[in-house]
Amino acid sequence: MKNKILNTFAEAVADIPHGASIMMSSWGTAGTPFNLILALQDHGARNLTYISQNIGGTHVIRQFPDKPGMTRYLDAMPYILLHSKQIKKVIVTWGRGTDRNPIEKMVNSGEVQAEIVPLGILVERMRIGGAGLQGFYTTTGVGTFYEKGKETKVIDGQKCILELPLRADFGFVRAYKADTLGNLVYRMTSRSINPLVAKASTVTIAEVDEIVEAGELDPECIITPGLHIDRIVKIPEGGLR
Amino acid sequence: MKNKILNTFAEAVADIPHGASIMMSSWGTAGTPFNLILALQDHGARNLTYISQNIGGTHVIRQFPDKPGMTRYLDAMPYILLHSKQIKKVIVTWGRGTDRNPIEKMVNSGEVQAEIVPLGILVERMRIGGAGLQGFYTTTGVGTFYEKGKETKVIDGQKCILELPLRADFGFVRAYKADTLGNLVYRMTSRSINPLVAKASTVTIAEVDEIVEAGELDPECIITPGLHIDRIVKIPEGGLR
Amino acid sequence: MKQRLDRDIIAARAAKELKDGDVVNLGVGIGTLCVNFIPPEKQVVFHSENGVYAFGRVLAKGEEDLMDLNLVNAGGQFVTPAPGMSICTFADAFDAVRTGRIDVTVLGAFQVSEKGDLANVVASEVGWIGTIGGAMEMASGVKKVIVVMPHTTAEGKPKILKECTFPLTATRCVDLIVTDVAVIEVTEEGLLLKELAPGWTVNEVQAITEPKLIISPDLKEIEL
Amino acid sequence: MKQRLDRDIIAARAAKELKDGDVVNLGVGIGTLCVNFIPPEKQVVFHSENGVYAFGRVLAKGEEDLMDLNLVNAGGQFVTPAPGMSICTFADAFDAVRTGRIDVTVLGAFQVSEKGDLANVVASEVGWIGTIGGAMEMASGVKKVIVVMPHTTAEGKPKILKECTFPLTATRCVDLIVTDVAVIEVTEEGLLLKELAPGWTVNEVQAITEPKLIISPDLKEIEL
Repeated sequence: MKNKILNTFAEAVADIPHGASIMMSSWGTAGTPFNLILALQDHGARNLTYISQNIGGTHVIRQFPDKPGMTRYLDAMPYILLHSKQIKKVIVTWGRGTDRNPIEKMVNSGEVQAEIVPLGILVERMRIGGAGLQGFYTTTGVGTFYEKGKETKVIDGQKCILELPLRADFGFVRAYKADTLGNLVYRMTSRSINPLVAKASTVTIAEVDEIVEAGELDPECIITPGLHIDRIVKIPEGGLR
Repeated sequence: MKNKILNTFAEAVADIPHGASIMMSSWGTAGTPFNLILALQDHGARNLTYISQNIGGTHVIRQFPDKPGMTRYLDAMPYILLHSKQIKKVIVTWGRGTDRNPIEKMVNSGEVQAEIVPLGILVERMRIGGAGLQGFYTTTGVGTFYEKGKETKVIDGQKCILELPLRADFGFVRAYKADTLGNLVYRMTSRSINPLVAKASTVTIAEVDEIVEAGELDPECIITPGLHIDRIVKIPEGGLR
Repeated sequence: MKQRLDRDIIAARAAKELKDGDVVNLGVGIGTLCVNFIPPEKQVVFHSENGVYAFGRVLAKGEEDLMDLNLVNAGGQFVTPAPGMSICTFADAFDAVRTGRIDVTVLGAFQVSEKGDLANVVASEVGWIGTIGGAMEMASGVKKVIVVMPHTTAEGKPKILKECTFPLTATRCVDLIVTDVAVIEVTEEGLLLKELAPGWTVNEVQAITEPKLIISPDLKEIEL
Repeated sequence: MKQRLDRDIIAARAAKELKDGDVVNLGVGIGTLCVNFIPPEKQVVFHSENGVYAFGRVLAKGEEDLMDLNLVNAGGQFVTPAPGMSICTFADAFDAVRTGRIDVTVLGAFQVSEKGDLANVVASEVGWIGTIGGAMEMASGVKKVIVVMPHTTAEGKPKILKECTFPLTATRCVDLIVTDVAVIEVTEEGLLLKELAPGWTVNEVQAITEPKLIISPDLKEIEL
């Protein structure tokens, strides 16, 4: 049997080279792979392309600064990879910086490139990347600034914008439980874009609360079939969850 | 509260006009909306466009002609709509006729048009129809007879075929349980293309084994969110299930 | 300076537009307050583009015990579950938006034009490096688009304009504008002034609105 | 006429190519028989494009009690569940095929060319109105494509040709051909004859194969 289970996050990210693209969810506390982000910072790969909804995701956390444990999450948000100068490009829908997040300054100084994409288009680009398709047409953004410089085509009388797939060399997934085949279930809105990331990445690494034997998860309720998952690490005692 | 529950299949299909397009799953016994098919035959709408994997789906059933109840399924397969001259066009991947299924003859005589599509493209056309998108590019079929007459484009060095969305005026869905909001769960491979049909249809009608109160299904395990479902009919005693 | 309606009243007026059985997406800001003004006899089902259908109200400070780090809305706020809740991915959630399965969205705006063009995203022209979010899909995909906003900018400039000067989110998408002084419908003929805040006159509203308003024959004081 | 290998032996030889941990899609026909020839120490996970990952064997006549009308493979045959089974839609199942997440597919063919072109779909040129199924995606998306088929047609004509005369399923996709007389690898240089059925000679196989075969220095009798 193929063993997908690794003991540490350090092992799981050890082969990520400089210049790699990384895709992950970042929607506040719900579904962000905090432990893999920390491991990637320790690992130190540079010139990364970061693909997610957000570069940061501090909005939830800022609402409730007194909630116990929140500071721990703030210190494991994707923007920490900006502080460690590991990112050369971000592809996101929310590009707003905050006092802790230097994205604005870094983009304005030319140190980091930013591609800002409407959220529905962003996640569909991930979906068709994960579907092995080469592009799609949408009417979203037609007649707006977003259309500028985009290839368009009239289909069935409607002007449409061509959008290209997003795939990543490595996908970081935050799930709830994995079985030994790599099947995953999530928790509530922590599902987020995690199932899309799993499919759109060449090497997909999942951090999970629990690992169970194949057969213990309900076949009807598995969200990500195991064939999309390459590596699984269980969050240890003291890890972020 | 909006009531989506109807008492009979006859009511559920009563407003389907001549010339309508109908999408449904047809993969043998697993996930075919037998009761809605029978109701549509009784209703009598003609000049229909039929969109499914199969026009028939007898392959499972023919394997086990002695299995109790199988004859009942044979008599409720989509091809019965060919016998009643209700279909003018089929869009499917399996176009093979059988002794009970007159599709070959009807197509060869020009009575029915057939568009035969590779299965992966067919279901993706349904998916993007259900996603409200206008087209997609795929490398499937490039270099084969399927490419003939298709619009192509080179993306990232690869020749791709443009495929257009499939949507239907009415979608027939076979599910296991519905709640009062229209949320659906399926059973095993009876899931089939049913969740795609639910999204790609303007009016979606579900036939189900059971209807429960909102809140009784596990939020994590609902496959089709209720907002895609317009009408629900519980299969009565003696109905096909 | 005349009294203007507060955020709660604006939200309550917008909530009046939501019908029994509607599936509704609420934008961050005044939009999310609407959930507090749904009478119990009316069932409105909330959808959020981060993958949740049928959720309840936004939790406030002091309700930390009820918060689940795994259950947030599109604004990243903690919410309660509602009966019949179902979870999906962001991609699945946008499928419902683009196919017209969402009945109403209530969202904020920088500017609205008299043709119903909406400007509410942050493109580089506005400031920052850009923040688009799901507004483009909502504005163009949802059946009815209600804008809730102050009638004027912090500097007192009109936000309802002949043409938007800010980058557009979508063209000809807005159906109704609920501001702190008026309720205005976007019609083929132009902007129809339907309701006024207490104490406000037609002329006073027109004075802070760039396009010429059509006055409804049924013009009345705002009703909740 | 020389003895040819039967369908079970062909399936057993193809099954030998499946490695521990492989995710495998089996085509209808000889392909589905492979599941009977996986030794217990090897874990092979079967995927089917109708939306199931990790299922067991195909049920036969006499096993009606084990059959679940809701659990079928892509050929519409009733199958058993396997530990770790998960269900998805057809669309999700093809995502895995096109992104290269399936390691091996074993499928039948009308014809294979010396460049590895595959003809196994029924287009109108072949007969009927057409039946394509999932073969185009499998042939072009799966990492390793194994064709299992009789070496010749019912009329004794070669099925391994310089160029296919039937409509192509996909170009340059076949990696290995297992027939009832030989095992042949498709290489950049051409078709490499690696194994012979018992009692068959190189010349006898070449005589019923249109393109010139390259003879492997390790040529041997077929091993299971």
